[in-house]
Amino acid sequence: MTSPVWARRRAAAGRVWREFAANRGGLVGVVVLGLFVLTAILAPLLISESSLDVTRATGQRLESPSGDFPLGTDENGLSVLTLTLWGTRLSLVVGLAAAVLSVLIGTTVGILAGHFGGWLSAVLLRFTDFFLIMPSLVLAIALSAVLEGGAGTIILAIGVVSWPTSARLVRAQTLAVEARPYIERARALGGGHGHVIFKHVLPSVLPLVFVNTTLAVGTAIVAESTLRFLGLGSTSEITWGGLLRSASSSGAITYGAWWYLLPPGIAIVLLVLAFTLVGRALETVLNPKLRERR
Amino acid sequence: MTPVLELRDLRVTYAGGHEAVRGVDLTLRSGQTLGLAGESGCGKSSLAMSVLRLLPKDATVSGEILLDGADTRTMSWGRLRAVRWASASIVFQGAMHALNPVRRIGQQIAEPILLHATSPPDEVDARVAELLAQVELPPEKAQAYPHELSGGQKQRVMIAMALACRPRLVIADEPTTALDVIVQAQVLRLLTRLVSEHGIGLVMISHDLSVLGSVCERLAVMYEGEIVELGTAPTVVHDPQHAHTQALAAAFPTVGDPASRYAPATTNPAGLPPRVVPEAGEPLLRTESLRVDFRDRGGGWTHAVRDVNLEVGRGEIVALVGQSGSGKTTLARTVLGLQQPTSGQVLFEGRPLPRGGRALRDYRRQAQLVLQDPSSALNPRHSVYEAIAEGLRIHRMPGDERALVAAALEAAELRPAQRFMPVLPHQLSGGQRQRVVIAGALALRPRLLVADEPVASLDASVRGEILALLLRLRAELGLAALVITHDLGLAWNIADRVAVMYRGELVEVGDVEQVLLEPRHEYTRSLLAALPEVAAPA
Amino acid sequence: MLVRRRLAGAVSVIALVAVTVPWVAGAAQAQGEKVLRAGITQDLDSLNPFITITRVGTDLTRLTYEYLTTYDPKDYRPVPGLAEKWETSPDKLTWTFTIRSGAKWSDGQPITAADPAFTLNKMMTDKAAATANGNFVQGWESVTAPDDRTLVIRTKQPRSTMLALDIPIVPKHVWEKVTDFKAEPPLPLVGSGPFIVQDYKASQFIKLKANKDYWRGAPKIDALDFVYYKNVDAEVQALQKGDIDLMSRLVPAQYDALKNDPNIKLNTGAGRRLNEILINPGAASADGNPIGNGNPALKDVQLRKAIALAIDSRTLVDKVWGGYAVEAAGYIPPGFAEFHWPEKRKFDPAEANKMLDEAGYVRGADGVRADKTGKPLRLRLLGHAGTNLDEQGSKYITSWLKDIGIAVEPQMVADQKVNDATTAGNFDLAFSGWSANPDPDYVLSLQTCASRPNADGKGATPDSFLCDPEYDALYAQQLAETDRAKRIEIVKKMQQVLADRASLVILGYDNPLEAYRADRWAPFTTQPSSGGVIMNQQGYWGYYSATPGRTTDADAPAEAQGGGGNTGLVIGLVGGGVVVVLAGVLAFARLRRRGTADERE
Amino acid sequence: MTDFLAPVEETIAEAPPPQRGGGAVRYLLTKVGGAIMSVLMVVVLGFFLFRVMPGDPVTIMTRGRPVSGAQLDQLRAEHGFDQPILVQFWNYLVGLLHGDFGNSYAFNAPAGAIIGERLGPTLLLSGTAAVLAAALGLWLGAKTAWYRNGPLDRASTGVALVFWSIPPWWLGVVLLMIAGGVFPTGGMQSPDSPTALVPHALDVAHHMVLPVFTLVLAIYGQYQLVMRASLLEEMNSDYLTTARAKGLRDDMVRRRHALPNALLPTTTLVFLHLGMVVSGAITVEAVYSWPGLGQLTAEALEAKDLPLLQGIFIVLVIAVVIMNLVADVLLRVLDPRVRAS
Repeated sequence: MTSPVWARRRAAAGRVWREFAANRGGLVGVVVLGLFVLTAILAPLLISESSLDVTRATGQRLESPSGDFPLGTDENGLSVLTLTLWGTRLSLVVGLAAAVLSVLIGTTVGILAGHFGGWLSAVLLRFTDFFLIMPSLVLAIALSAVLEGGAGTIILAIGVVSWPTSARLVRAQTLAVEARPYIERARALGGGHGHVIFKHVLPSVLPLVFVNTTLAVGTAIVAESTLRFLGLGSTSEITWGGLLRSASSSGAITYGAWWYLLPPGIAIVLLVLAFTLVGRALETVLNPKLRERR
Repeated sequence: MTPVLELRDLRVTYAGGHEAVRGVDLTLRSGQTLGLAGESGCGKSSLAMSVLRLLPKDATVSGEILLDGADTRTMSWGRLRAVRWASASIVFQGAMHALNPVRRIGQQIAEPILLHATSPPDEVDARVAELLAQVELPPEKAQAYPHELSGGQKQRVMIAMALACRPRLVIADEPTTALDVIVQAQVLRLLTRLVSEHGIGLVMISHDLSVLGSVCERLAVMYEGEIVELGTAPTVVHDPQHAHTQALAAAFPTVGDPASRYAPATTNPAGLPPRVVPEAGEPLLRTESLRVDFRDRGGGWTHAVRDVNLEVGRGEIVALVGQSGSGKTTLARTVLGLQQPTSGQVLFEGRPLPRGGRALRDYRRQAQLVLQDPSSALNPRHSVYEAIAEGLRIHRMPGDERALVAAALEAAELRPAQRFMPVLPHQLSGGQRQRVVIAGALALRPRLLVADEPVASLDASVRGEILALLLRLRAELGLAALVITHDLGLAWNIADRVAVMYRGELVEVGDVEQVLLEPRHEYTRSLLAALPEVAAPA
Repeated sequence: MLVRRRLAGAVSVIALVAVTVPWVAGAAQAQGEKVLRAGITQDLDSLNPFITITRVGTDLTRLTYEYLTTYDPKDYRPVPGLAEKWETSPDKLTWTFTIRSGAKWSDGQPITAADPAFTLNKMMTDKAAATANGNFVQGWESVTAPDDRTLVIRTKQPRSTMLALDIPIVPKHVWEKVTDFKAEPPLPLVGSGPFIVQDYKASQFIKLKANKDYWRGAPKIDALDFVYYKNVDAEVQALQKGDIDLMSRLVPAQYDALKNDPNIKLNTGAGRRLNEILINPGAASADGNPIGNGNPALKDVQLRKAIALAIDSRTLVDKVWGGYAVEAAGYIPPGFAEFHWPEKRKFDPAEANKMLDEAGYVRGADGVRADKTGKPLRLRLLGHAGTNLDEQGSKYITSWLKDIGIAVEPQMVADQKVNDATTAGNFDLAFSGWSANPDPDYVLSLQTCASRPNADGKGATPDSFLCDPEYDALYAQQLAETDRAKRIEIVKKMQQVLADRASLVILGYDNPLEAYRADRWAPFTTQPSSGGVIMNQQGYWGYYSATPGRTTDADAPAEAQGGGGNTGLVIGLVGGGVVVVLAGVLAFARLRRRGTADERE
Repeated sequence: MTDFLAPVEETIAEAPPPQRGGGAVRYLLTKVGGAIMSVLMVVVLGFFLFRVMPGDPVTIMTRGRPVSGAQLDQLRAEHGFDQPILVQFWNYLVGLLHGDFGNSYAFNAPAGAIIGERLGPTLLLSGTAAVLAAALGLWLGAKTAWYRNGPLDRASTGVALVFWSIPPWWLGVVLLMIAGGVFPTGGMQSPDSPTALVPHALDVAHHMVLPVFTLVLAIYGQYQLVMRASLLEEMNSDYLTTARAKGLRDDMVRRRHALPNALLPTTTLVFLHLGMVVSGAITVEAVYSWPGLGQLTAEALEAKDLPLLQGIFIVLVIAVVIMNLVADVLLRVLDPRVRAS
């Protein structure tokens, strides 16, 4: 029983991968993403704690790039290259965690609102609409002021604020799936809510959820940097957004310290782009409607 | 005189190497009508689209397509644009999507007139009104948007549009598919009239031989990209030579023909089961004054089912016929407990249907649903095994799951069962999929099958096989069935009794022979009258 | 095609605007008006002199309204303002000010003693009028104007701060019609200072006109504009471009970058802001009940002193402030040299370790000392998230205190959270800081018993929760001492006491960093004269001294720094990238169009 | 028999005859009702959320000033902080009903007046940027979809994705670094901006160049991608084949048939997004010292200026709600299908 299922799953995964690999943008995205993940994992091996400790900084303030500091130094004399590499870790974690949190809430609300009609759906929809029209940035700032400072707060603020879009998406997909005759068949077979949700709706919503998460990571990383720019979170946490904030508050712009201002920003753009490309490629592979088109 | 359309060794090949049309020669003279028949995928649509070079970019066309003697294949784009619609126009399949949803009907009809300047600009409005009148639509409809029209009206608009530039050739691609029997009859009548009045050459494409036969003088039957039979309509329909033509012809039985009574066309070696007389006594299923109302968006009420009393005996096949919107699907859903009745009740073996909980689940084991479109009735992610085991797991049926699944597959004649188990639905043909749906129902050993248009979306040749299976299951398992259909031929093929539904009410119920041969209600008579008829061979 | 044409139209309009406007803007300036434009970052809360409490607001009232006395630009000594002279009764309770004759309000009305009498009486009677400066008139008996030139103030106790009354004196004939003292006054204001506020657009600009009838003589310029920049880098660019003439609040990197600009003259002075670490000595409310959750071990003054010894101000000055700060010494910042107690705070971790060893704090296996109850010494360090000193300084402090066996856990939170926690005594160590005034009374009062909050942790602005009888006695003494020299001695003594109690550790005093256009302006008057500031003075001297001209800059540092010059490189890099991308897109589009123009379906 | 043939289509048409007048009113009422409900929820949330934020407004108000405990108590009473929170909420609601947002703590003025003053610049900035971005995005989106997978599509979609990935404020900072020498770096007008209309408008336009450019780059990509996707979706439609079969030129097929349909979802999105642009401009306003609502929000948060925060919150939400309504109405006007349902 299990072996043909697994063989089939493997075959399906292989098919997805082949179609994915045919999309050059997606492939580039995966490679870039892989490099970032590798950086994040290897960073502790390449970088010693002491090279991140301002009390042990060896460079001068805002030194321009040189042999010792390929990307110059920050306002504390630390290597920008080291900081940027190290920042990959938390930036990636914050982006992923916030996106997962947001999509998790969104998926739960979306499926519940889509599957159950009546007042539950009405209440959930109103709730979703309400969150959708809220000025998310203001809400996120207020939330992070209420909670303890730090990456956890930022994750929570982004996650709590950004779920409604995925809720609507998942709800639409749930409604589409529920309109299919096979749901009617499952119900006619005697399947209850749990059966329909977990055997039929969730599996067919999952690819969408997966794609959505991938795309949401990009948004979350940008949101993280925005919150950092507005002064939330602690600068003792090294993230790209935090580095950019430090750069702009320490006068790097006027100093012309492009080596400080550009690398973290470019890293953000590359990572967000990579996630977006992967997400779009996955979308074309996993969403049959789009697949026909291209 | 040059023929309106002449195809010489036409071939259409798609990028993947699939040869859709393989060397077709056809000639159509002005005022002639030709029917092109074939099952889905036989290449008939590719052929139609190739005439005006409307095929997708990845299609390669070879041979000659002479439209009024000029080869459209070699025309410049400008010349081709001038020829399009002015010389030949198309009535597309599915008028729903072939009309631009956000532009008014009048504009869409006027567009080619203005473009090809076939009428002076100041007379365009009058011309549009004239065209609408020709298709029996009031001129106000020019202001309507497509979604405000019914399916038949949209098809009329498509016809009006096709006639807009007074072309010499009209290609009609499945113009009546998805339409009801009665509406289909109206549209066909209209088309026949207009073509003869204006002396237009018509190429009509359909999978339904009788539809083509009722309109066209000549018929061509296409099979795998080639024309396998060509002749006058009566000859082809009543005396088919090619095996494929024979299958097509048999798929649509003539109501009243004793040869097809309880005998759907099948090539299955198991053959047809012996006739079974349903048991008398307490009916298996009975509805008492069943009413189902829905609330409209506007706030009013739609009475989908009104005071319906229907019985299905043990081992009996009852056909519920009616056109779309007559409430027959709602009735079926209510019978299965998928829809709560507004008033009245459903009795199964004399006991009212439970409203929920375990009892309803247990009932659902006994009464099973077979849906119209097998490709969407199966979760595309679930293998055949999972699809059939789904019901077994829900009801925690005792016994070895694998053995039960195998037995169900055998019963639905999917043999060998082992081969089908790991397969995904999209790897199966339409008929096989419908068998999987039936197997999934059979696995629970039900007493009643409710089949909603079980063969409507299947190819003609498969249709008979599925109907034969239903008959065999009745004979072997004593399964009762409520078959919902718009197709009177189907009822003639397999049903014991027929119930005619019109606007939520049962207007006539009785034995098949009685109702279909001696209809008492006017509606039943109009249904029968709407069946396309092909003249007998001369 | 149509869309493309329209888009092209939009682009050309933008381009047109971009090209033509600089001349349009320039034209306005070329009308011969001499205007000084200063950049500011802080928003204005109110133009009502009785209400405004922001730095910007008080600066504007100083410019618009002459005070009774003002501070000398050289050394902050009180000098005549509206009052040309004053005398004190022997019991030091009656102050008689002689009001300058001949001075006029900007609407031409003469200034008389009735004006200050009206202003001060209003503040004593109307709660709204007391909003901003009410504390100055607390404990006053009466204010009278026996004649046009005499103002008599009687106080209940002797007050040393009577010549540091930072109270704008408003014209009686304008304000006596006012019923609601919270309302915004109509513009232009009627004032007596060198510049009068004419126009104000929130978050955009404040425009002042020179007061030609100003009693010290008309300013040498016609107008003074304050222009808002939320982004200091944008402000620096505006300075370099010449959109503004003067700015303050530069950060070290910007200051360094401007060194290369020949048109810019830089100015820095001794710090006037004290930065400190509070050590919770056992917070208590005003009635003496313990509040908050401070670590009880910190009640031990030896431990606090050891902590103070372990913090190296020199390093903080060099690393965190980039050298633009003064090393820690007394509580009063060195910018106010008279009151500053110049003895440098010692940095001696070895001594600190020794003290702790002797006091019985035994190091555990992990190097963390145990307190006297045997618990490891772990302290929270509260800081303002986003403030460079707190964020970076906390890292140094953590490592220094680790060296003496104290584990520190830095917590960087929102400013308001720091406020809440420090007011309620919920901290072990916390960053804090104050901008001092020429008169040290207020910052000194922060460390008295009376400044502690009420029982629910509200109702005051406590600093370190020190409640020391010796300090409080000295505080009362200096408040009553009208002899300046004697008072200075007492204040210095108080700073010694503070250092000894170690309920706070001075980290250093950051220097104000300013810059102005040397090619347009002659040197400004700074306050104090050596190492002083131009903007944010305790007075109007900087703006008043503005003289069009040129600062010949013999001592301009000519060394080429790594900064500034790289801007070109960036422009090259990024601009080049943009051009390449655009060119690529255009080229592709053209190629594509040419290839498929005709036969396309 | 003909009895059944003739009327049957009219009586059992799949699409019921649309009721125009009543439907529109009901539709609008439902939408407005939902919007009002959302605003009410925002009023409640705004009131309590900002009160949970740390910081005692009174101490923040007087931070760094010599104040006595008595003065603080007096301030507290003046702003009503000594009352139970529900009483404060009630007073706030009563005030709101009279159009009174309360008095700002940080600025000595009614919160409503302050917000009104900042609304203009924000609308100017985000409105201009949104219009330009929509024009650019829709145009490029239509182009790239029509020539899908061609070099223009690849290049332009790539560029759009890159800009979409950039944090807007960082883009602003980099642009400031690059072009700050040419264009004004802050504010909406010069302090000595000419008073005559045209020169004044030019002065404002000059100040708008950098912030508008930044915002346009930050948001056009999304429009482009959505337009591309929805046009691609339409390009599969059968009615385009009909149009081609009628002999229409390629660009006419696109302009007359594909674009109007593809524009429907995109226009709706643009309007839905427009409400968001206002609050999304917070960071760009901060970079370019634009005297708008975004900057005011930042200041109000810093000062924990409750009346101002609540007011801004409500105004921002109302902006979004109005734009949503406009989008709904617009879609209804443009799309006959929506009108019918």
